[in-house]
Amino acid sequence: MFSMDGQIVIVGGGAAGMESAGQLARSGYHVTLIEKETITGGHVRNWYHLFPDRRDSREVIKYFDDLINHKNITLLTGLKVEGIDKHGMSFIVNTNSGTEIKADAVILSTGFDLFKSERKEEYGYGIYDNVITSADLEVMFRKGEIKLHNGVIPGKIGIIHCVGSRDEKVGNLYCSKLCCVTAVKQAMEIKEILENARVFCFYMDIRMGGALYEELYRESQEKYGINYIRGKVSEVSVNIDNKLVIKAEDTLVGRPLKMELDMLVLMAGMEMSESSKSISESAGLATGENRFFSPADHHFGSNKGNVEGVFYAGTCTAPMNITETISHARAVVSDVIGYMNNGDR
Amino acid sequence: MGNFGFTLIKERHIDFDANDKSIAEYISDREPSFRICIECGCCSATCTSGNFTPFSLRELQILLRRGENNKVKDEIRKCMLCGKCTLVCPRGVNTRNIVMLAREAFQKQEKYAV
Amino acid sequence: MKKEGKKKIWSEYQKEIADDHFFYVRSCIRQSFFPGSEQFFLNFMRNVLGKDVYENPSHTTCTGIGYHSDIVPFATLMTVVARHFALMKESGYKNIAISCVTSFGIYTEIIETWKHFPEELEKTREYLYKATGREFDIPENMAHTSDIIYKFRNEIAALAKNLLINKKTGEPLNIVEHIGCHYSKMFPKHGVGGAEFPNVLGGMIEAWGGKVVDYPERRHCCGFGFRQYLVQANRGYSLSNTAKKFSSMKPFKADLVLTNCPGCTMFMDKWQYTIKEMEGIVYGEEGESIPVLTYEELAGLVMGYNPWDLGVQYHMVQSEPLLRKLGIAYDPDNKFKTKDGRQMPVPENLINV
Amino acid sequence: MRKMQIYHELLMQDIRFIEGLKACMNCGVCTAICPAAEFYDYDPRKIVDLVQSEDNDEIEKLLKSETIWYCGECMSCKTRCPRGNTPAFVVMALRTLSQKLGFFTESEKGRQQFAIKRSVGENIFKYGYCVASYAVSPENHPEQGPIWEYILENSHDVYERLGGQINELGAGPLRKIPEDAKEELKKIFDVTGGTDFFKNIEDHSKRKAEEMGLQFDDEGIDNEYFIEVFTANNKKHTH
Repeated sequence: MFSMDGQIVIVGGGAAGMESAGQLARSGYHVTLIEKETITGGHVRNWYHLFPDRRDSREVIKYFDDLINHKNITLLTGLKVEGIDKHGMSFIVNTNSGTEIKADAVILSTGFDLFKSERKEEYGYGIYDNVITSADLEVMFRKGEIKLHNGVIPGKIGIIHCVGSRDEKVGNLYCSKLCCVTAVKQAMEIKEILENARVFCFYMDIRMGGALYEELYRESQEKYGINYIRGKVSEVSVNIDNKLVIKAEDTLVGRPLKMELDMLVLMAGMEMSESSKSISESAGLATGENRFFSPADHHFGSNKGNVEGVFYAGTCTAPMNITETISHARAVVSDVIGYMNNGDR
Repeated sequence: MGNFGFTLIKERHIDFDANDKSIAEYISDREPSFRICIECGCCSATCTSGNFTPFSLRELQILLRRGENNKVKDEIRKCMLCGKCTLVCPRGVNTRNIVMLAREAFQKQEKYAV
Repeated sequence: MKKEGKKKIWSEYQKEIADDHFFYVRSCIRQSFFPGSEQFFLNFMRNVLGKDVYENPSHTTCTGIGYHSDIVPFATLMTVVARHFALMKESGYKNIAISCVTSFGIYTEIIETWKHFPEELEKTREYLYKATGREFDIPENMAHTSDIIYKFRNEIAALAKNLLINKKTGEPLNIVEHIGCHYSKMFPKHGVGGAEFPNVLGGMIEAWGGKVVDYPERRHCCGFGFRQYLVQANRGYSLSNTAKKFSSMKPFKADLVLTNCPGCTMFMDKWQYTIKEMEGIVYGEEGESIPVLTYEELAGLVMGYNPWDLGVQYHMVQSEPLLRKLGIAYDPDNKFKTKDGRQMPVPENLINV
Repeated sequence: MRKMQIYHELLMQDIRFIEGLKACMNCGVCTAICPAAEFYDYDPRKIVDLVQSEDNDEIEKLLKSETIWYCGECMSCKTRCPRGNTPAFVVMALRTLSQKLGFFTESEKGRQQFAIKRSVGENIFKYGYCVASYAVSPENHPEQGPIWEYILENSHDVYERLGGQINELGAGPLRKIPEDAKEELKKIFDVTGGTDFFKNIEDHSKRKAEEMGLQFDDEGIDNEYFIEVFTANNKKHTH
């Protein structure tokens, strides 16, 4: 029986890792939280405002920072977990520094990587100056200015949904779920900074599944005049004036459509993080067709791995928003406590 | 010029930037619900005119937004203004008023005169 | 535009191109309209590089144009191609060099089909044996002839007498490349540089001192469309697609259109003439049309071959404006002479004369 | 009573159809860049969507329609489809089926298959190539311009300088294809169904020519039906 003396290692100091660490610590468990970057916070730190309520991400970061500032938490940053070996009922967590950390239970909160948009070659990210990603746009929002590569203010901005999601060509058949609402949120924020800009979203389906998302979508049309065109952009090129020229089909009228844009924002999807691959291989953890960790059961065991004592929290199992990530991270706490207290397991 | 037995064909794509969006703006300024259409097709599904003809109010609204006015100006006269579309719209778009405003806007511009 | 991004893509599409011992198959369009190009290729490979390139006189059409105009069934096409593989096996070759982009696309499609549907491979073996008594192996290496010129582009650069530079201004020439849809759009990994930013011609242009011009309709089809050209009533399709490309290209002031596929070469050349006749529109500077050359013709010019031996005078759009920019001293009197120097009649109403 | 034909099942016998259509989500990337969609009233997305509906009556209409003949088989749609479909393969399977069932003669564009068979199809057996310079006549190809007429008038001298060996045996451009090679081509067509396919185009075209009251010869391109299908354009194909 480990009980409260046992060691719990949490891999990944983003939203899921920080939340589960904080909750376990408050329940009296000793937790080691390992983050590969020099600071915690993960992707949240790169975002400006969060949906649906447009909260400044810094508020969320502050909440997390306060949460993990706890005597029961040992925080190790700049340390990358390379593999996990199970010996009997305990684990050895191997890191890139050579340090081995013993654990009685491991929570993987290794998160996601943003899809590398240059892989959608036809959109020319990394080639055409004014093709940017949703993440690049958040950086501009934080600075409070949206400018083209040459410093000029863009007048016409396109947004492409499903970049790297629902796309066999890049091997991702799944929906990343958050890009649609990100597009809506970013479209509105563009209009807040650039009142006269015209914004066009190119979508296949608008998936507004979260709380208050559909309302946000409606608001974007009603108050901000955002235009939605149903058709996946097929290709992007540049003309002599360095304007982007996009081709799509306006599928609801059944005709090809051509449009010039000053700037194009790609809604990059979510992929299983590169850094979790070696962990998955070393510990024999199952992954799904979508390459994310495959939970033991989609209904009753969404926090459990196929290896006993390994648990999952957050987007290492599937795309999630921050609200869902926090809920998932709180749920893992209950599973881990159950595991730690159960002598014969 | 030479006769080759064939000729150049006009491009069929919607050239968004070349198109005149003034009709759409006219409607949008007077009937803001024009903007919140989600192109679901309830209007055209219930449409009396669309029942036995290819008339599609959903399509016409999109074409207006794209500035494909010449494709709309005659077609939109086929609406009988029965207003069923307005009753069924899940977003509460005043489609009937949009039709009337579109006709009004076309009438006001000489280049769209019938 | 950032070159680094393109380089990154190119690094991911580096196909393996054999170095020597090629079984060569001709293109019906290239040999009919640009025979000097095929001749250059063989000459360069055999006599300049000393490579072994074998042409079996018994090889035929791949029936690709018939297949893509839907009169030749897929099973027939596969078996005709299998016959070429059989000739290749019998002559002891394993690397195939294909002179036509549509053939190249078809060979690739067939081999991919055989991978996905092995029963089709077996059926093809049976058909071929039944029809001809021949047996075949799938080639170990398959290259379009432009792949091979690409592979040896630096050897050509080393022998260059005329770099792709405007002799008057010292600036690199603006060159538009047109890859041809069937080269890599179906199977990007089989094309140098992939489908979106192919580098097979771009690599030659840069190695020989020119500048590659990107333009919005760069990837668009030349408009051949098989049945859309073969039948007169449909040719508006073909013509209009070329017009679409050239209108998009015009502001970029290209000095030359370099093509990969023999069909595209023909259409981008001949349609400029037709559009000029029909509409009075030209796409080059100063009332001129833009010369369209095959990569072999361009390689020949770079290496200092006599342009008239390459056959550039047998296009509708004449190349003199380009030759002048390159500073190539050509002999106008030699242009329409026979192999043994006899003067031929001089054709009238050509473009850019 | 004629046995009911399930066209979707017939299409499934064509491996290009299996390869070309998995499941379409109507995103329109194919139509967006389709050269045919740019100039004809044509939308490859709609074709794929219709075929995927498996509506037999609608597929029959499609097989008899002008629509399936607009594609130029550039295959640009294959590069982009996020579901790994190839709309052009679907079209190719439809065209093959339309010809097998004799439906192709119901449309102006479909009837053109006869002209292609009589030109490209015959070239294959006559010359061993789909296209041969001597088969590209300036009368039927005015767009080839004065240079083409010139080349044909001076073909020996022109091709000789460029290394061609027009109509001679042995390796080289424009060479004569040996009779035994052409005989093998013919046998391949016999064995693989190519010959039957040609005959089927001929038979249905002959029937159609009679129906249309046009003169039809069993050979060549100098007959009313050929000229009709080669040149007819009812101008209803574009918008």
